[in-house]
Amino acid sequence: MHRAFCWLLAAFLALAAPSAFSADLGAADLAPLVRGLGAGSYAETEKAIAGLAETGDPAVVPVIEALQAGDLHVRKADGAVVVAKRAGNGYALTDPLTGAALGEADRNAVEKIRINNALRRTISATLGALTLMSPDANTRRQAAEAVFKSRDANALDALNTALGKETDERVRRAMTQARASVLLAGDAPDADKIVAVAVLQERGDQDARALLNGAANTGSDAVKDAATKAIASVEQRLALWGAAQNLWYGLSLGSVLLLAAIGLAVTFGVMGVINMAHGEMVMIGAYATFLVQEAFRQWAPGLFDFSILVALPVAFLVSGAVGVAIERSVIRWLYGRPLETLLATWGLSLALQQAVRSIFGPTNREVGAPSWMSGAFELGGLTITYGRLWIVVFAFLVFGALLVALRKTWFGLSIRAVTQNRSMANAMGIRTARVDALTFGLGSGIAGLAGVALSQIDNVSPNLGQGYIIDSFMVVVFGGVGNLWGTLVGALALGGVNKFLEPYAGAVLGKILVLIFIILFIQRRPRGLFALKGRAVEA
Amino acid sequence: QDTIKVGILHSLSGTMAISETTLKDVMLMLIEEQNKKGGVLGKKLEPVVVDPASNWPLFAEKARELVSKDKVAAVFGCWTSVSRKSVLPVFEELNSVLFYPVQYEGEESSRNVFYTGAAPNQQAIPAVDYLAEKEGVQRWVLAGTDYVYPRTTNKILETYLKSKGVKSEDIMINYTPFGHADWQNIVADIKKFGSAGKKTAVVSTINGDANVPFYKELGNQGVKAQDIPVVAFSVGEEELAGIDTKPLVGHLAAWNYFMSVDTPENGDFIKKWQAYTKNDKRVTNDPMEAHYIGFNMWVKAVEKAGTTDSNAVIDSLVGVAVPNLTGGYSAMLPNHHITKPVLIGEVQENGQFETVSKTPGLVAGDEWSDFLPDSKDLISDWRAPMSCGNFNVKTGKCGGKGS
Amino acid sequence: MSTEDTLLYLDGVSVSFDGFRALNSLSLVIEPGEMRAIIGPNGAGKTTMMDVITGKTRPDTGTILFEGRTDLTSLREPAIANLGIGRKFQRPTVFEMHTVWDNLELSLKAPRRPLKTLTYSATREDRARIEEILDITRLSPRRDRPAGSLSHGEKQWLEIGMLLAQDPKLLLVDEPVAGMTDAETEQTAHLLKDIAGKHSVIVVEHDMVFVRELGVKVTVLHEGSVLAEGSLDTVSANKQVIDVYLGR
Amino acid sequence: MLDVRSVDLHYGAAQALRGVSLTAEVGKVTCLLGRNGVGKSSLLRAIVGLKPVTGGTIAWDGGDITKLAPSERARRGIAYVPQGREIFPLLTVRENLLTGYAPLKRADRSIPDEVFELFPVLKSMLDRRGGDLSGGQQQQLAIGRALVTRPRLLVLDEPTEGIQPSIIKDIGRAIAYLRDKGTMAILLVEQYFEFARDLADDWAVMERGEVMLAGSRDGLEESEVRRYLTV
Amino acid sequence: MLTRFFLMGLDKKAGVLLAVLAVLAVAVPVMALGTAPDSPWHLSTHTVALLGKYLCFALLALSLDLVWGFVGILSLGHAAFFTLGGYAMGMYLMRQIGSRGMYGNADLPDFMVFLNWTELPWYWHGFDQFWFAAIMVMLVPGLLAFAFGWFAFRSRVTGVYLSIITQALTFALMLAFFRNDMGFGGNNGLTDFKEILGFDIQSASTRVGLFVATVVALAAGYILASAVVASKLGKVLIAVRDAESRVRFLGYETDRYKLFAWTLSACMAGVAGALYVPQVGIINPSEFSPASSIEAVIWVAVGGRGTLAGPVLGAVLVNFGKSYFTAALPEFWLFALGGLFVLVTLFLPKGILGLAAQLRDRLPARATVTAKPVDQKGV
Ligand SMILES: Nc1ncnc2c1ncn2[C@@H]1O[C@H](COP(=O)(O)OP(=O)(O)OP(=O)(O)O)[C@@H](O)[C@H]1O
Ligand SMILES: Nc1ncnc2c1ncn2[C@@H]1O[C@H](COP(=O)(O)OP(=O)(O)OP(=O)(O)O)[C@@H](O)[C@H]1O
Ligand SMILES: NC(N)=O
Ligand SMILES: [Mg+2]
Ligand SMILES: [Mg+2]
Repeated sequence: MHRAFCWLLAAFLALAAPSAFSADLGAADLAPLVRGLGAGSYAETEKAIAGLAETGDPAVVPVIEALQAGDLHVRKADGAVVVAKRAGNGYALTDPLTGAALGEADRNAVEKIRINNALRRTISATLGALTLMSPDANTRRQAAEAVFKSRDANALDALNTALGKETDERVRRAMTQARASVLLAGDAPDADKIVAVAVLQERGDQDARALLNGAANTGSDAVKDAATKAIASVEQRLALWGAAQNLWYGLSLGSVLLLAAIGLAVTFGVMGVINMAHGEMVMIGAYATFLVQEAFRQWAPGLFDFSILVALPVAFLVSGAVGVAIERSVIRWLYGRPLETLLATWGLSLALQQAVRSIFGPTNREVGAPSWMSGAFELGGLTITYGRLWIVVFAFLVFGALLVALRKTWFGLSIRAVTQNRSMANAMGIRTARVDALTFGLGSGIAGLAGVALSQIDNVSPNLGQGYIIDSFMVVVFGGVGNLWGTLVGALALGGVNKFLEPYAGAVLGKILVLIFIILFIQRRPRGLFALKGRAVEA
Repeated sequence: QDTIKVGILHSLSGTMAISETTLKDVMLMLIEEQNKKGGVLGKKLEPVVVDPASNWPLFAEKARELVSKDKVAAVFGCWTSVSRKSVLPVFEELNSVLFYPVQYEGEESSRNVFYTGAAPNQQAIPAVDYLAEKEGVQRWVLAGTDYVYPRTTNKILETYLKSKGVKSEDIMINYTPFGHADWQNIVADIKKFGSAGKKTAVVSTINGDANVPFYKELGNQGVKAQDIPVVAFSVGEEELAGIDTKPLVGHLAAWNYFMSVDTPENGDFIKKWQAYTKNDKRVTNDPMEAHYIGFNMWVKAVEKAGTTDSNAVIDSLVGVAVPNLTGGYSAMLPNHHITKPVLIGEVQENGQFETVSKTPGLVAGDEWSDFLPDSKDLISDWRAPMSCGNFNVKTGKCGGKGS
Repeated sequence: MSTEDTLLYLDGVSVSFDGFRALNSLSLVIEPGEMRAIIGPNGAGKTTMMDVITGKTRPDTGTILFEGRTDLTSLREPAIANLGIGRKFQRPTVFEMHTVWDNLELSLKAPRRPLKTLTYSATREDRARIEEILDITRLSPRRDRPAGSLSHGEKQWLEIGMLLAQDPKLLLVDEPVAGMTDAETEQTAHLLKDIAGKHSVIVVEHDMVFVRELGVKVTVLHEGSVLAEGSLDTVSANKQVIDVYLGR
Repeated sequence: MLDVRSVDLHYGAAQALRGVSLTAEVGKVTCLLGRNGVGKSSLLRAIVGLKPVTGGTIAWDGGDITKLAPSERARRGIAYVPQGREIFPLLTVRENLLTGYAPLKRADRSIPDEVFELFPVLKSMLDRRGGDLSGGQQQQLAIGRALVTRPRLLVLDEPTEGIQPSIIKDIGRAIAYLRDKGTMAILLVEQYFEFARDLADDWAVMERGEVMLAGSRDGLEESEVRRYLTV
Repeated sequence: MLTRFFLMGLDKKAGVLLAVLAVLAVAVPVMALGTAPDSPWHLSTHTVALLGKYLCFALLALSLDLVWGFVGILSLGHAAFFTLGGYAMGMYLMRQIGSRGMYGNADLPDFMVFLNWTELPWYWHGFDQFWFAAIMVMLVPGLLAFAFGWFAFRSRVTGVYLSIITQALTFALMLAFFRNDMGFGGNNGLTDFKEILGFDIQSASTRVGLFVATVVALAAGYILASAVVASKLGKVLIAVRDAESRVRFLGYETDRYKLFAWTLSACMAGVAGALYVPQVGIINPSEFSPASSIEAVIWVAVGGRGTLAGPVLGAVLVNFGKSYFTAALPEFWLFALGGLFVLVTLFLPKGILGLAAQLRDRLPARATVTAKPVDQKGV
């Protein structure tokens, strides 16, 4: 989120910039250079960018940003380079340098200036060098990072000037590192390079290692030496963080498994229904998310970031309602015949998949991530993606809520009484039919919630549920049927084991090993991790 | 009354429905179009659709049903290589015709199968060349789903790269199971591999469902195309339709067709397709074009032969050339593969690809890879008198290596 | 007396469940041919004791010897059963899908190994014995009914019948007359008395009339260990027994 | 008053009750006797609604309850202590007792003191799982649980089975006490003849699915009853 | 003695089923080979292959019912045994291709050449001999089942726990066989077979021969299973299903009983797989997929669990329905099939074969034996 936000801010400030820095080079002098951007081939565009960059004029920043954003077009009529933004059926045109409106144009009247990866790299580097003096600290830091990546020797002067004026500590550090990167990649004197090595060693991440690697291969002996030592230290640090990173991956995979399984822990674990349609409840939740997002795209695109929050209750209710309908029409005839539920829910799962396929088509549907769930942040040497972080948080929230609902409420007590002895519960005055329907609805609704989360990381397709059903059963059974804590620990354990094995065994073998682990584990604990013991179970 | 039946053998349910259903629809559209033009040999075409349900033995069973019970003149179908392998003996036994529209690993040539998708040399090798030349890539991650197509493609690429002087330590190979959903550490590994100070790219033969979570993870972990580009052989417009492509702009795919290709034929095709599906957002993709080409070739061959009889059609198909959708002609080669242009495209924000490179001419599909030791001496030519799918140029005999 | 001469010898047997002591250093000796009645408050550990003897529950500490030499604590349930220890459960558990007849046939003393049962066919004696047991338990009219359809009391009888069919050396009978009419109770007492002598029997009951009828040595269990032992009259006079068990 | 009129009941093809009629009045203990398998439990299941009848009617408090679900009957004040205890095995003792709240209004939800007075052992075991208790303890719990619902018709199926003598005496005293409160009808199935005799105000004796004898305490000959109970 | 043993399980239902099989064994060859292709009585190879496939599935369902219906072991991994049997046969068939493969390599199957293998892995040796493969068809699934069962039953893994680890087993096998490194052809599996015992695998007479072999195997399996079930051992198995621990207190080593039935069942499944492969022409790891095992469970449930004849009927009917619907209603057949499953559960709680009994006493709600509440968690 922050990154996107910063870019927006940067763009905004940059747009405001021309008036602030009334240029020493007039707009008129830049115009032919700008025109050159639209000359045709990638190579020519690249040359034009270089030309613009050479001016060092902040006024070119918005032009290049427009190019980066894909807004820069050539007006076919006169070859002028303009900023064109969608407006109705055509485009609204503005002058890239002055921002003056140039009227509207038909879709076919302009042609987009294309960029490829090579150009994108040039653009980033150029923008970096140009925005090092931006009034906004964040923009300057971004700029420094861009220079760090581009290692563009031309930016060195700008960097030095900027460093001289910089007051913000964080930005300073970024600029120092950028400078180190440029120095190390270029042909600076050894002394400078060795200082640079030290700076990079302190930075200590993969990018730093990449640079140091380069230096260790090409530099003079002294530099090589320093770089090799620095690499060793960086690697050590990275290894440590790598272990932590793997833990995080395990936690994050575990929380996905937990989310997928927790609804099943209710319908299967508590109610004893071998619910083969569980995956489809998850899928329905994901499609509900899709529909909510479509509605937002249609009617309130500005509020798109909130769509997920709306999708949560909607998915819960939709999946829950489907669950209640299934319970009332099918499952309720099958209590006391748990095995038949397998057959019926399998049938339902086939039909639900096909229904969704018929309604929404067989292909994937796009569910977008709100900005606050996109991207990643660095925590020391850890890269933590926001999406995963929220899923972890969400999984634990759902788990906690369900635990409270089942343990501490009258409804929870009725559920457990009904599932343990339906007819006696009925004789005690508990309306078992209602409890059954609501319980199945609850489990399905939770599956729907899982669907919202999974839509963020996986395909939203009719097959979505199929991918989780087996894992979910494994988790619930591994943890011990009927024990929510078991489901929690089971999910985290399986996630952790999987991620622990993956680096050594690879994904395929890792998964096989996890399955074998489950088989062996069940031999040791035939009723799962959190086995209920005693007469109560055997009775 | 009297019709010519055409079999459509694509999974409409199960794991492959996601890809294959579209191909069934495009076939129905093409047949409808053809019927509007009066059919073939004065007869209307009648599609026979069956659902092999992503189940490989069922593919063979349904193929047999189409050919022997429904007596179809030709079958258009299959996606995965294993489904093709499953039906192949059936087509050979019953001497019927299959058009196979998907890029595949090569190493096969059957008299009864016409391969309208890309062979490895029509996709993988040009893509790698592009990355090496235009992006200066020196380090390679070959990531794929664990099955034969990626394995073979990667084997070919490995040999090819090494022949170009790439060192072993600059190649990382990684396989994942079908439907792999958790890409966290693999993406992290890729980032790590890419931080060795050399320009790195990922060549992805990841297939099907696994792609969406893969790209979502790439986006979230901030693997930018300008830093570590990913070039995919199994990701087309249809797959991208399920992903938010903003973070993925610039990643690449190599195909023989992109929906964004600006030719009149393609514009027409897209318009018809969107009208047919009553959805102006429906996308087109490469295997659809392959069916378009294959179907038109078949029609042309049948008219040339004046009959739907398999032997006659098989013989007359070789040499048939029809327009493809990228502004040229594709011709059926004696090895039952076709000529195609190779396009490299970059992902755009709108889920389309923008062509950044196109081979100057057409590339002929090479069924037996020149980069595999056991197949480099083999060629295929189904014309008389050779009429052989695995002719060994060293021994001068038909039948593979011979012994 | 040496342990060799005993049929069942329990010494210092303790069992606890999550910290709750169900048996507390329990010691008990049964002679060959002896019948022993065990009484004691609900939760005293009577059933748990049977669980421990039959291998259902493993004791935490203590010795259990059968016929003075076989250590039961290391054997699995079938092995213990095959030594000749049969059991009737407190809560009747029968094979509900099998007919009454089949329930008895399965219990009948016969080789227990799979290949033997695969080729088994009932001999005339076997059938006669089953008929006899059906008679004793008055289940003849129900012989072809699935056991699941029996009433609670009928299941109790069937359990007793299954125990008889096994013809074990030691019978562990947990509350045999619960849910029986007074007349049936009396009859059961006779039945058990007949068995004793040839076999050893441990009976757990709360029905004092029945226990009196048996007229055997009584052991009172309380909180997992022996509180009193002796004739029914002696123990009934024990103040502690009255306090915790018999009431006033 | 409970009024059962010519009830029939089948298990599949087998008939377990034939035209059974029975009444139970508030403030009285009605005792149902009979040998094993004559249909006593079947009749009780019909009364609490766990087994649908195939003929006849059951009325309680003047309303016809023949077709009501068990939970609705519970809400009309019918509580049931089944044969075989039917404890919720994985619920704690406390939770087992709490299930008795189901038919109660929120304000009435508490566990009556008499439960722990009668069965002190339950108090010390509140946090153990019901299924772990010994047979007799479970039986006590089952009775306690029924009392939590403040029943007006208490249906007991062999409540003394497996219970130690001192507590049987307590249960007897409790039943007498409940009867004497005068707010409750009590229907008791019992094999333990003395126990039943001491408590019963009214009798009924069953044989092969039919009521053979019925009447009040003084109207019945003990020897005649015993005749139906011997083999 | 032995005949008596085998005949003792046969009742009227068995008679009908065996009669039907006998008719098939005679009529199908006559109709397929003895009639002109345009005769209305002619059976096409397509139909023969289909029937053969159904009967292979029937044998699989039968084997599953033996453990599920009679011992209460719900195996969600029976396809593993079926597929292993299939692979054993597939390996034999691959070796028969000889140098007729694409690469013309007489020593290595195509896929090995293709992936640069230089020599035949040790576990492929012997499979060029039919007798060896035939033994492996039963031995491999049998051994796996024995080892798996030995541990699981000893550890007293029961109910869903057992079901789920059987599922884990087959899932693990699927992933393993997908791996090209395993040497079983990876995802593509084994295919493009040429001949079996020297007969052209595609010829009509070979197909008919395979069909007859399947009928014979199914009949033999059925007779064997009936005999086992009707014996006292069968009664012990049923007792184990309903109250395992009680059986132990009677002195039966229930582990051994379960192991016996389980291993026997796995061998039967292996034979079914072995007959399946030459008739469908391919064996591939997706046969290991948990869904295939679940489908087999469904056939049993549809036909009637615990009846032996039911599973046979269920397998044939469901698969016939699948064949029919996938062609007749290609886009909607899942509704039809899914709906069928739901309806069967709701209205035919004992499966199709239970229908008769159900009609007899017309009062399904009053099933004489109500399941014990504990059953709710168990499987
Ligand atoms: N598996 C178990 N887990 C927890 N507690 C148990 C378990 N088994 C027995 N207990 C406890 O051990 C004590 C002894 O139980 P046991 O069944 O042996 O009593 P009993 O003497 O047979 O009583 P009763 O006369 O009521 O049948 C009881 O308090 C019971 O709750
Ligand atoms: N679930 C059932 N299915 C079939 N028949 C049953 C079932 N329950 C009871 N019966 C039969 O109904 C008859 C009456 O049984 P019921 O349980 O009412 O007897 P009871 O008088 O309570 O006997 P007990 O004193 O043994 O408890 C018996 O013949 C019994 O076999
Ligand atoms: N041929 C393929 N893509 O499987
Ligand atoms: Mg007890
Ligand atoms: Mg009763």
